[in-house]
Amino acid sequence: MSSPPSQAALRRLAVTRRIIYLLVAIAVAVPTLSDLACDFKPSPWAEKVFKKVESLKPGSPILLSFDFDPAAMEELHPMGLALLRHCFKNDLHPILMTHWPSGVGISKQIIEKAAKERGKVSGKDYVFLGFKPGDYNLILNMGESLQGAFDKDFYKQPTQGMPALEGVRSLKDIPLVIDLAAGTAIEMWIAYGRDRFGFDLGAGCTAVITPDLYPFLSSGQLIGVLGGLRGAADYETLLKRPDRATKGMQAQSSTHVLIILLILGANVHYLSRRMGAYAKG
Amino acid sequence: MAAPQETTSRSRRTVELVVLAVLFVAFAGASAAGKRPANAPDDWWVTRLGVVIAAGLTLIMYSFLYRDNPLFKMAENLFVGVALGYGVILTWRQSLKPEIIDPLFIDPPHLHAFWMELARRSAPIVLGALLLTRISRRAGWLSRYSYTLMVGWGAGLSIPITIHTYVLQQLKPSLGLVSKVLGDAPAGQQASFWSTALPVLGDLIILAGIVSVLFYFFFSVEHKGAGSFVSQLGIWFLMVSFGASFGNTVMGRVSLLIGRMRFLLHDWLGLGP
Amino acid sequence: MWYKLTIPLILCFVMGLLAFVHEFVPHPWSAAFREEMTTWFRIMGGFAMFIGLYALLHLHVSRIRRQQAGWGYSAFVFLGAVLTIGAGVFEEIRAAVHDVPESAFSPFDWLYDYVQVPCQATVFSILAFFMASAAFRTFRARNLGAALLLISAVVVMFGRVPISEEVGRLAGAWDIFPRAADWLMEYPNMAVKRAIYIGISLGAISQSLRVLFGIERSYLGGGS
Amino acid sequence: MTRRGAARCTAFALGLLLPAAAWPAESAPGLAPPPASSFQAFTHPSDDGQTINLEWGRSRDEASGVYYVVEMASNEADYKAGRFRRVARIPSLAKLKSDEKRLRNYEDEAVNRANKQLHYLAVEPTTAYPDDAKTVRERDCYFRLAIVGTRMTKEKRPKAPEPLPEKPEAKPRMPVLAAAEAKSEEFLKQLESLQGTLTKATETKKSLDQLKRQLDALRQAMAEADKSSESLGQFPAFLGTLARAAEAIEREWRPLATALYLRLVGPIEGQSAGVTVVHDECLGELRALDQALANRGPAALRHEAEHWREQQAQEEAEAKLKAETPRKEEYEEVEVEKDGEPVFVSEGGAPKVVKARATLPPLVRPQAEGFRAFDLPSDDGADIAVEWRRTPSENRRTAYVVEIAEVKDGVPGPFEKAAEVPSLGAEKSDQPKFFGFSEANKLLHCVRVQPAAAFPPDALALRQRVIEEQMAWMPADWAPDTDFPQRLPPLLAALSAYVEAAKGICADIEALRGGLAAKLELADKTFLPELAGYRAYADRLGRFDAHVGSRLADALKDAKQEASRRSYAFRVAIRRGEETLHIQQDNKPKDALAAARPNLFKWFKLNNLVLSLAFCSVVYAFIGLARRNPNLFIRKIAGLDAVEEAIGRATEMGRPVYFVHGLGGMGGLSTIAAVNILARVARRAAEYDTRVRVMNNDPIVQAVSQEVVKQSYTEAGRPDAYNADDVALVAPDQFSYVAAVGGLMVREQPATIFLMGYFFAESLLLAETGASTGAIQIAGTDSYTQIPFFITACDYTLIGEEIFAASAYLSREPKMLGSLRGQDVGKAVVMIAIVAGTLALTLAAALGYDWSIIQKLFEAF
Repeated sequence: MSSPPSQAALRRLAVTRRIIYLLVAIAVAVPTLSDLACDFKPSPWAEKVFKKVESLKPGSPILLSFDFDPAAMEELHPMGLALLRHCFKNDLHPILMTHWPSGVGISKQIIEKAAKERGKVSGKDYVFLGFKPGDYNLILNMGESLQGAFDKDFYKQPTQGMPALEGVRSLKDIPLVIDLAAGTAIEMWIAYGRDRFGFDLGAGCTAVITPDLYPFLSSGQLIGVLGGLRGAADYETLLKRPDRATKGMQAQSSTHVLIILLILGANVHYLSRRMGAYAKG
Repeated sequence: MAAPQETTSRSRRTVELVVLAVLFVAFAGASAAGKRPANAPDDWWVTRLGVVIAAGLTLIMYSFLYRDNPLFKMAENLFVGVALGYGVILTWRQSLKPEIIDPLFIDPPHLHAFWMELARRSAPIVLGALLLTRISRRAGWLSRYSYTLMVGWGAGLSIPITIHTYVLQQLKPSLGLVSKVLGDAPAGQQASFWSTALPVLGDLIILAGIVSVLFYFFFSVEHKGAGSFVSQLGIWFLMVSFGASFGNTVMGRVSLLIGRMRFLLHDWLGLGP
Repeated sequence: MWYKLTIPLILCFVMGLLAFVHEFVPHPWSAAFREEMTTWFRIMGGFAMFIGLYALLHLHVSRIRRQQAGWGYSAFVFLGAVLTIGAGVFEEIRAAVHDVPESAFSPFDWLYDYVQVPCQATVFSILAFFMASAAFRTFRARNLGAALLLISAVVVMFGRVPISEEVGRLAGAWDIFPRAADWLMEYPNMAVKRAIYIGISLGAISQSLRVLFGIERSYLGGGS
Repeated sequence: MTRRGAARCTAFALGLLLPAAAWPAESAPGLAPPPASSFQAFTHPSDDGQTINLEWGRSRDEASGVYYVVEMASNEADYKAGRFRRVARIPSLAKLKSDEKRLRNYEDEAVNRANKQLHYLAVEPTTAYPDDAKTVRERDCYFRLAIVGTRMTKEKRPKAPEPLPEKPEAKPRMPVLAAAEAKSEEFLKQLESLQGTLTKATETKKSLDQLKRQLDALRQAMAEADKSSESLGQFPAFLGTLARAAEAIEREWRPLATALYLRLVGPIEGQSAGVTVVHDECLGELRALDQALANRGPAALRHEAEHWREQQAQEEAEAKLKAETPRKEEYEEVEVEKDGEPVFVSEGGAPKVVKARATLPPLVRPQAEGFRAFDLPSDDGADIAVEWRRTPSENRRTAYVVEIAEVKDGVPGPFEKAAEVPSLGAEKSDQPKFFGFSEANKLLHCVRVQPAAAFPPDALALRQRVIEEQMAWMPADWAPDTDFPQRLPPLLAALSAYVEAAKGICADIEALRGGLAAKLELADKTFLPELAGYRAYADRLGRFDAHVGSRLADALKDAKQEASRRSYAFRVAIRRGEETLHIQQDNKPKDALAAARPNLFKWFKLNNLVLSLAFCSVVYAFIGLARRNPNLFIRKIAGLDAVEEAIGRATEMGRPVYFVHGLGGMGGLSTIAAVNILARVARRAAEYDTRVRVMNNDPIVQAVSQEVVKQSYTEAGRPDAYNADDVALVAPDQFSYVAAVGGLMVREQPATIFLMGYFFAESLLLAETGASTGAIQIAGTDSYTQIPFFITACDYTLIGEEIFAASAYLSREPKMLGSLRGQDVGKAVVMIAIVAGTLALTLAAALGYDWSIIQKLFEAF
């Protein structure tokens, strides 16, 4: 271990740090301002989700659970928007809910934006159930009776006999559920929802938790996953409707390259120093 | 992270204040520059004001990059407060009102229905109220009656469900690992050599990974001899997977930054495509 | 005291046992039982959330009262909370008095959209900067493990962004990097995560067991 | 060991040994046809008489580029003349006879094994020779088989035109007008439907009034009759009838009236609500329009409108042009397969030809024994399972029909069709969840029937009953208000005026403006108050209806359960076209009786139950054991040795040791573990006389830490050296915590930093600052997302469960120690299961056996 550095050294470090901050800012800002198009092949897991949604017949219900808050918005907002656009494009009946009180606002924004684009009507073409506490208890409850768990939707309309919920009495009647989550909600949906009531479960999540989902992908408990902003961009590409996420990919590339260069440079220097130390003995 | 040199001389302070003032002026100017689009709704300015304030808060949050500062602390606490208020109101709107007020006092068309509802809901309402006693120090023990019920339910339920989801469901594919490839490879697939060998290789890697990592977290035997090798293998696997998580974490954070940058440049300043 | 500790623990055990058993019983009773219980806990959930919110408020109150370091900032927590709750209550009343058109301006949503959202969304984006600087200053291949970690990190980071395909084209195989990244995720990473899940789940089960048998009592708060 | 097996095993072995590069590319196949003896044609014993089956042995040169070609001659003349038609060209690796479900012979494994070595193809002469489809089925058909190789050649061909870019969703509308138009249309619709309902209402009212008039007339008559009877004292019989009639009508009138109103007012309520909403939206649009006009003035706006119309026309024209004009041909290089020379299966020099004739086998009645109906095990008592044996004559054009009848005192009533299943599916073995994996199930068909679905309870009657029940609870003042319909006409007038207004909307912009404004005003005066009145009235009815709805749901549920408890009779028949044959017993269709019962155990969850109980008892036992013997062996954690040396280093350098807690509260396991480790650290530090500073962000954790540190100092015999300020509450929230701790680190430059507990995003920042001060860092957390940063920035990291192990190792707390041991047993079992299971299954697969039961033990339903 090296002996602790002097104040001067620390000051130098502080300066280098600010230079790096500047570099990052540039690496993000420049591509954001420029409008370079970038093409890429959607990842297979995203394609699986898309195909699944595509395979649903018009008018069939699809449950979307937006279990995230503004902290994860920048990643999951585009994803949710793309998903809902897809649902409305194929005239599915999305049923939107959230387990997070702080997620209600975003969910509302997203679904109302998507619905406005296609002139879809709440209660007729889609349902926004809003938020209820209870986490896995809520899921189990919906598994017994959806109208029992949410007797009114977010706009205070009774869900009993709502046209958009035609033939949906519980989770058992829903072919596909997609959970957009920033936390452990996906595992909750797998354990308490998918494994008991047998619907297909797709996931969209922040990049941070994407790697944790692969066991479920390989065991078939998840049909597919959209990982982070890239996942959203993949979906937009599949939907042929590029938007925020796709535009973000350039900045993503440049910043990643910058960080990679930083890591490599620093380590090369570090290793060479260590080699030198060995050489001296 | 806060800059090391917390020891800030007076002169430095004044410099910072000046810079701050300049920045503020710049900010105000930039915000004022946003022009009113034609045929905008008459509550346009409300939105615009919102965007300006949001931009200001965003910039204040970023000021943490320079150093932890009062403005940052204010903004942080402010949004904690707003989030809290939001939670309170939503819990009322979406949970307590529809679960307690409406079904008891609004919906029932006649008295009998009211009594039936009361009978159905009194128990959870009472238990819920008991939860509130947790606030008090003396009556706090009452809340245990509710807590133990909830926790007990959760615990009892979670045992078989965990076995189902995390043990059985995960074990089954792991058992079929190599044989799945060899066994009933549908005719037409098993032609080329590599189309068999590579998946088999991959499966073996998975197998080694699972076992070695499990063994690394196995504390009842000393990791000696072969054991030490296996646990070493486990560490390596762990590291590779942590690397994957690492890369994804970076990716996620960068995405957030991109989003905010878009907000600042497009929505606030109206720059770019 | 027996009614303060013993009975609650017994309740916990009985409830847990019922929950466990009903998982294995197909009879309609068990479904009815589950529906009843989940409804209960859904309703109780509302109160539970209030407890959580109260705890947070209480923390700041005490901080102000004790005048701890930076107690002044806690005032802003209250400012935010009061503003938002006020707005919410105002809207409740407005809705009660006369029916409001969808397009009406909602201060409650405004506070959410333009205060909570930007702050919360920004907080973690700051980390992007820190990651970059840490990448340069501290992420070292100190040993084989760390080296492996960094390598796979770089592979994933590069493989998941479009530019890797451009570079791949130059190299001849356009999808080599994405595929490398996917392979890392689907083979070694998957294996490790599966093992970790199995380990964690065993831990969770034994935790539940301890709770059921009253060996673990840390969750019992509120006066002793 | 079969050929395939051998191939796989070598592939398997080589896959381990050889690196990718070293393996040579495959050589092109030289073609040897399959053995002539094995090539034969036959009509399927149990088919629909449409197909002739060909089968032949596998050639040794099968590969991805190689194909089998089957040629056919439809009559002897053609055959003699050698006029063969190519009817199939299938890849040589196509499905084998063993893959053909309907050819499976469940009794005899050996046959199935043999089938793995045979190719199989079903040819339909009628489709091969559509020209003489009628006659070809009566004649013999002649077949010959060849194997043919292919080579890849490059070829130019026109590129497929890429699809036109899809149009933007929002269909082009003039911005200003669009919304207003849309609204007004919707508005129209709503109003019209409301009108419809209201007219219905008036009709209902008529019938009611009539009823009422009748009643009054009767009363009249009775009164008069009374009078007359006083005077005359006769017609008692007549009076009696009158009285009874009066009662009858009285009885009917009330429930009838209420029922009518329920049907009536609910819709009115809903629709009128909708109307008000739209009305508000119209107001909004009007405002927007005003705004627009104010901004640009009508003239400008009209101009804009025209301009916009032109634009639309132009765009459409362009789109049309684009769609019509053929894109210029683009060519691309594609690889196409070219067939080589076919090598025929030959016998004595000449290609071997086999002949067969498609014959229609008789439809065979499924056999009576083995046919039974029984309650579906481990279910909630909604289903009955009907099972019967597979029939030799079943094929893809036959189906099974299951019929059900209610049984009244032992005698089955009329039968109804409960299910019809294709006879190649619906095997009992398809539902292992309920019937297990037994081989015998493959010989049986099984269908699940829900009696409650076949004989659903009468919902309408139930509803009527519920309404009457609930009416009984309604307060006395709850009489349907009879002058309600009188208030209809004015409303209708207002509405029609309104509809007219709405119709006039889109004529022209000013008209739109003026008209909308005026009509809205009118409506606000006349129509809205009316509507308000109705909604107030309808509100209670609405709630009543909702209540009835929920009650009805319960009632239906009960009725269903009750229905499925009754006993039912079942019949099964096989059907081909019109021809239907029931399972018979002494020449009558055989009935199988059964009733559904709710069961008490889900047998398919047995493995889950066993595992749960086993694991729990192990853990419990070990906790008990640990109570009695607290020094159960746990291996030493590498990180812990580092603790010692790190503190030693701090002592040499005379710098403090930092112990940084995560953000977790005292409830969290990892925080508890962190405290246990803190005890050890403080102890050592006290012995070496080194200063320890503990960073907290949670008051409770701080309190606990103070206790622990103090105690350790006393244990070390130096209580005097303990300083409570060293265990400080640095800052409450995440980021200020980071900032403060970071600042301290930079100022005091500790020699050693411990980061223990549950961390969030702050981990990166703390670790980074720590490293930049050159301190030795030892981290430990179970938050896996943060571990990477610790590993790259710290010298030692306790990964995940290690931190619990470490704390158990130090604290020797029975419950942690015991659980740890229990979990280790669990892990051991899992490891063994995985390794052993995989080995066994692999071996089985290689040798061609089916040991999949090992895997099925872990099936999770």
